[in-house]
Amino acid sequence: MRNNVLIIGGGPAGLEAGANLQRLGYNVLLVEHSNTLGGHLGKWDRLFPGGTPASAALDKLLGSMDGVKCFTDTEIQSINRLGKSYNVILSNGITVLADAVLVATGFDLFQAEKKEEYGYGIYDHVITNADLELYFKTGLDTRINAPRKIGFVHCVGSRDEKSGCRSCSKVCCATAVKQACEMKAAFPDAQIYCFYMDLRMFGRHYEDMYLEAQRDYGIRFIRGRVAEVSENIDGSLSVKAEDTVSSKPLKVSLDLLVLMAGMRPSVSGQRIGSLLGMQNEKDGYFEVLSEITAQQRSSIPGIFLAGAATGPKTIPDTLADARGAATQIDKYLSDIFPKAKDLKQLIKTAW
Amino acid sequence: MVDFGYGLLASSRINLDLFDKGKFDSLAAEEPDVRKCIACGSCTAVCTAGKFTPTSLRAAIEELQNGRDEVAMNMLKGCQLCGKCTMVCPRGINTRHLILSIAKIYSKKK
Amino acid sequence: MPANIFPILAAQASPEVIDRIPSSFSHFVIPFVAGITFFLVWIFVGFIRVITQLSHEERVKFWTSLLNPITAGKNIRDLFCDCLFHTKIWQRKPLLGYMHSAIAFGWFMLIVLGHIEVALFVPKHLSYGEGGLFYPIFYRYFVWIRPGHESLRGAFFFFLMDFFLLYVLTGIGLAMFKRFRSIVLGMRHTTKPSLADRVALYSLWMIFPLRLLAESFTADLSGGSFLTMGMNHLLHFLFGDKLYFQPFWWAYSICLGTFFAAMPFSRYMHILTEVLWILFRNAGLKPSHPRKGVAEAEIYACSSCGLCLDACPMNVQKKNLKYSSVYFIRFLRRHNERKIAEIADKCLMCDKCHALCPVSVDAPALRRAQRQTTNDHLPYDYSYLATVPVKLYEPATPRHLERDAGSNSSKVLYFAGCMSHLTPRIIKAVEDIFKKAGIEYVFADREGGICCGRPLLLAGKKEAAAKTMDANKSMIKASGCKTLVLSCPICYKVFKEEYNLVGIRVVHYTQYFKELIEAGKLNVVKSQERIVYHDPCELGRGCNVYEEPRTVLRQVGNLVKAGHEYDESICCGGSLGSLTLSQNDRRKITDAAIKDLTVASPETIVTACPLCLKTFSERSTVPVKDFAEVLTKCVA
Amino acid sequence: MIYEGKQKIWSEYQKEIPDDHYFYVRSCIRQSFFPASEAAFLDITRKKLGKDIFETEHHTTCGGIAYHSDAIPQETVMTIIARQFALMAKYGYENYVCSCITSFGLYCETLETWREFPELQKKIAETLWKTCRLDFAKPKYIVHASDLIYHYRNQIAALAKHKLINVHTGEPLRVVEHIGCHYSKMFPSKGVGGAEYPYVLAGMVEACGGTVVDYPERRHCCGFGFRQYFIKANRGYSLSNTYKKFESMEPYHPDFIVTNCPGCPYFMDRWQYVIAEETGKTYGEGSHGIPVLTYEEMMGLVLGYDPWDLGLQTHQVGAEPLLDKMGIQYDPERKYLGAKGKDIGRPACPSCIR
Repeated sequence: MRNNVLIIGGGPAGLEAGANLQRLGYNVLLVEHSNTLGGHLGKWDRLFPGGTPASAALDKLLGSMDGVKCFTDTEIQSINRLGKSYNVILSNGITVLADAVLVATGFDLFQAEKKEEYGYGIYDHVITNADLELYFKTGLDTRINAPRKIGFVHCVGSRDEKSGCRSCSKVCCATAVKQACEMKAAFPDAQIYCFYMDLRMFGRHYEDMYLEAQRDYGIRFIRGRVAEVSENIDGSLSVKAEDTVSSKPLKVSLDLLVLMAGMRPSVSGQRIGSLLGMQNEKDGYFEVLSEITAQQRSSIPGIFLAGAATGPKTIPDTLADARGAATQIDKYLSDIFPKAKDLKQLIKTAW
Repeated sequence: MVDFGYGLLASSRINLDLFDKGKFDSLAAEEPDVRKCIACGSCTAVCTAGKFTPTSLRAAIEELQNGRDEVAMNMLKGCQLCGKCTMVCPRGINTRHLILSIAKIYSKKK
Repeated sequence: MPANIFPILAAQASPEVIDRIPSSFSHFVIPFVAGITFFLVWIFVGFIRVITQLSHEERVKFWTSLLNPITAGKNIRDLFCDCLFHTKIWQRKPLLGYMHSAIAFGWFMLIVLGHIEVALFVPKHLSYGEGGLFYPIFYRYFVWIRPGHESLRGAFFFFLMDFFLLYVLTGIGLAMFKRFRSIVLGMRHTTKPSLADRVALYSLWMIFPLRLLAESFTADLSGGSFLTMGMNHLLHFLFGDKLYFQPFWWAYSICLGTFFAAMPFSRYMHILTEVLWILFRNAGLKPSHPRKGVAEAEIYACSSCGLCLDACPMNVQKKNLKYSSVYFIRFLRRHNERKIAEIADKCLMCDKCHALCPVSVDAPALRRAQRQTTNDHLPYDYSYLATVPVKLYEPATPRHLERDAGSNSSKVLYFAGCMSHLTPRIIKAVEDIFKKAGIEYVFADREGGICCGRPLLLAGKKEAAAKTMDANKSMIKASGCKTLVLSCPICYKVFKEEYNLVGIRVVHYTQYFKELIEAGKLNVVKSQERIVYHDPCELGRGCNVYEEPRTVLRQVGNLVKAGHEYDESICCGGSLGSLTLSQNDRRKITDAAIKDLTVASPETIVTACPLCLKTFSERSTVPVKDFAEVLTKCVA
Repeated sequence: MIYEGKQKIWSEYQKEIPDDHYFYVRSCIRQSFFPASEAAFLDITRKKLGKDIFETEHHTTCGGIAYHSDAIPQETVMTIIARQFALMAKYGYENYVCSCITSFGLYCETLETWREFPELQKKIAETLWKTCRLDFAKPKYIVHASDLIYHYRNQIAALAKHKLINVHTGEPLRVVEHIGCHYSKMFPSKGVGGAEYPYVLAGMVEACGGTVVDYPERRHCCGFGFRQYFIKANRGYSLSNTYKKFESMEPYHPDFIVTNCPGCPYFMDRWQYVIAEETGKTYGEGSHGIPVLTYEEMMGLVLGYDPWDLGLQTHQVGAEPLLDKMGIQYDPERKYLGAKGKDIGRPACPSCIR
């Protein structure tokens, strides 16, 4: 059989789906526009809730990629339907005839400087969650200088219609709690505050992590959104929020402010979407055929979706989604695709 | 001094910089449960003294962490230690010992 | 010490006592003299200290109690039963009781008989005045039989002495055995002895075997009976005619001296202090300070026997054994303030250790006194109590019946208490029974009331408790009711013991409902349901109400036995007594208590306390019901 | 503080400001608070820069104060505004420049409302015709007078007689720039530099050699707040707001404050006196306060206007220490002389603040 499957995006979803499809006997080609595989996972240090090293998770994913052809630094130049399949021209000149396409274009991190009131890129000691992960990996960041008071701002660019995102980014709460604990471990004398709107500790063990953060790390959770950040004359940050639990405005001086930038539909993914003529929902993520029963199928026959391309997901969610996509593709290629005579039939009945 | 008929108002704002970390840490050493509160308000809802006078353990914990020790102490001084709050606390906080510990640590002048 | 300090006793032997040859001083008594002198000085100073630490009222109470014939009689009985025979241990654990009484009573008899022997066989002027001080202790060394003068009365005492020595030795043997296999004697947990304890313990162990050896070596010279004489023959058989007995008397004296020297620092101090404590106890004195006065006597009266370890509900986890009363008292003795405070706060105040203590050391009272030192002065402000309406209650009867004043005097006042408001089924059932029995009642705190004050007392806030009690007292008096019915044992205990409500009868609903049944006001139909009754700590051990609920429950269903009942019942774990015990630790206790209650596979667990009810309900797979709930179901 | 970060934001908020031909409308309260400021604006733009700035005596209030005090409904204020715009069109202008920040905010708000609700615009056009017999029109460009001065800042700087530099030390003067709340907080895109880091006044200060002080409470309202000031019982709120700002800027030792709103300079100037009376505290050097200038006054000083012609004698906080720092010659005797040399009277000098 050896049908060709094209995977767009080399993040966790693409890698996991690729490895599974390869094992199922398909001819898998993975295209990644950046120069490395792994997506955001490659930039992260540790993963919640257990603190698994991200590199270990990534190595595991990469380790099962035997036989998958991966092109990094490669863009999709054009993608056109040819019969039941897709004719894809890549930026490196290669043309592929793919029987199924998996779009795993993931997400972009919200650009925290867009929330001007937080002063990212303007104040000396304002960083993002991604910056902090890089610091954990490398130990280098001039903005982090033995802080004694640290604040974490949840929902930066999430649940914020003004910055164009009404929905929750799902992972930031748990990430903030994880990072807050890590910072407390790194700077034991520090007092750490987490400014949250709602704490979404939905996953297994997350509530334990939250309890530990309070009990063992003494992290203070303040229900209220940080609304204003200024720099004091000594370079520290003056942060204003409301403590909505006691209904009072609140001010605190901090040495470091970490912004939990949320997820956005990836810009490169949007380009793929427009090449394919795929529908976006209002939130910018790709529309799925059915939220409940066909999460990994797009409305176009032969085009599958996995990972954060269809909305914010945790790593385990993403991997499960990718495995789901692999079985969906397998079902399609072994069952539906050979039986369908032409595209019309494919669209009308089988999809 | 001129009487203008109005004047500067005291700020109602919480200044977290006034939070005494050392004191709160010693409270947490005395009764670690203080850090477990999720501010659900069950304690306040059932409070025996709360029927007659503003008593709220939940709010007191909050105020202590907001550096408003005096306010917190006032919220607990009417407590009769009856233990209803212990029975309803979803986190299993030793509320009575916590209240005693707060009184112990925060009644000491610096 | 030169030998000639003491006159040659033999030469001065009086003519009338010719059958004995008292001999002169020997150096081997020095260790004993040193030890006992130290001990006596120590105990004298200690006694004076304790007496001076008593308040004036306490001292008066104490001295007058000694003169009161009833108390005196009780004192004598208790001294014999508690100190010598250990009847309380006998009742619960016969083998352990035997062990303790063998050592205590046996040794006591050896001392008494020793003195009688001296009185009978040694010239009076020699016996104490001139160095004969040691005769009662080392009689068999100093007083030899004039050959050919063995008399029957001497032999009788020789027999008694050997008999009681054997009696003690069996006790010692059991004690040694207990060190390794305590469970055989009925003890699951034993205390960890301190260094002084070990020194005293090993010397105590050694005293009597050495005495046996020493007396056996000299038995052919100073006399002996079946034991010592027999041993003497054996020794002669083994070692020939010449027996060198000095080392054994030395060893015996050294052990005695060591024991007495170590005694003040060891658990064995209880041997004498418990006498003082029993006198205090019977005089009605209670510790007001955790270290001084009565408390000091109480602390030193603790024999560290460890019976409270098995009694303590916290023992379900080995790590929590360290919070048992025996260790609390040990740290009080050592003035280890950090540990004292920690342990004092941990206790559930179930009172089981007190109930089961061989000498009734009231450790919970000591803990309360300790809590008082840290908590009583903490700031509080109950000024709002003045604004609480005196008439908290509302009439349960229609308004027109309320016309004449004092109409409440025939009604009962029902006070549910804070906790019952979290278990509405109790309130519902109690009201239901009142209605079925046609009892007119006033519900004192239908809309919520003031706490009874017991939780404050348990937390050591005596002064604050008095304020809430005053407020409740006014409310109760204003109601005009003459009977106060309580469904919460915590309230019941404090209303009964502390409120001093003159002219008002305070009853627990178990008692009241039993009376209603007996008066024929409630028609109970028996069911076949297997039920087990849990004694709430505050009701059972706290107020000695054991039988009333059981009498009623037997009429209601098939009452089965729990693993531990009456004063041995296990705390539910939810007690307000503990200030610091974690939820997790409490849960373990609850589970253990449920397991113990369900040994006879009951269909329902019944209790008569809102706190027990709520605590058990959260953990039990067997349905848990309140006493009133079960009762009202069976009342037509 | 990362200056490049701010520059990046400034570059994202640049609005189009036509160079010439404006219909000018005045502020209600500035004419009495800082009477020379508007005159200075007209003088600078017309005489010094030769621009066409048209003004008619037929224009009225924008209705903002009444509107923000809940005294008149929105339709009324919109009709007043429609009349102003109609006048502009009648005189042949399509660029509208206003002196007042409240007005500016209200114009922006009204135009946005009309854009969102065309039926409302239609209704207002009808009302305008019925009441004033004027044809409805909308300006092509609407700018605040400070936008215009910002636009001309480099031309003015080229004509400068003085710089915002301490002539004694050679250091740039430390300037607190305070932007009226309604300038860009409602519509960040309508203000030069946006709402977080407005550049309109900062640009002027930088062009004239000064340096801007970035203090924590820079975003905070001056405390005017309409209802908070107008009702005496609420005036404590107003005062406390100003106090908060001064407490926050104090450690930076600003040489003066420049504002672009009618109310702000008034309150930041006068409340300094009240604070001094209440707490004994002054924020300038010695027992001086911090001088508060309008941007016209600042630019007037830079261009070499006589301080007393610019109306600096009407300020509570004396500007003399600032004039000394800038090296501006002034005649203390002339301070309280009116236009024709007539003594206008002297204020009772409070002892608490100079």
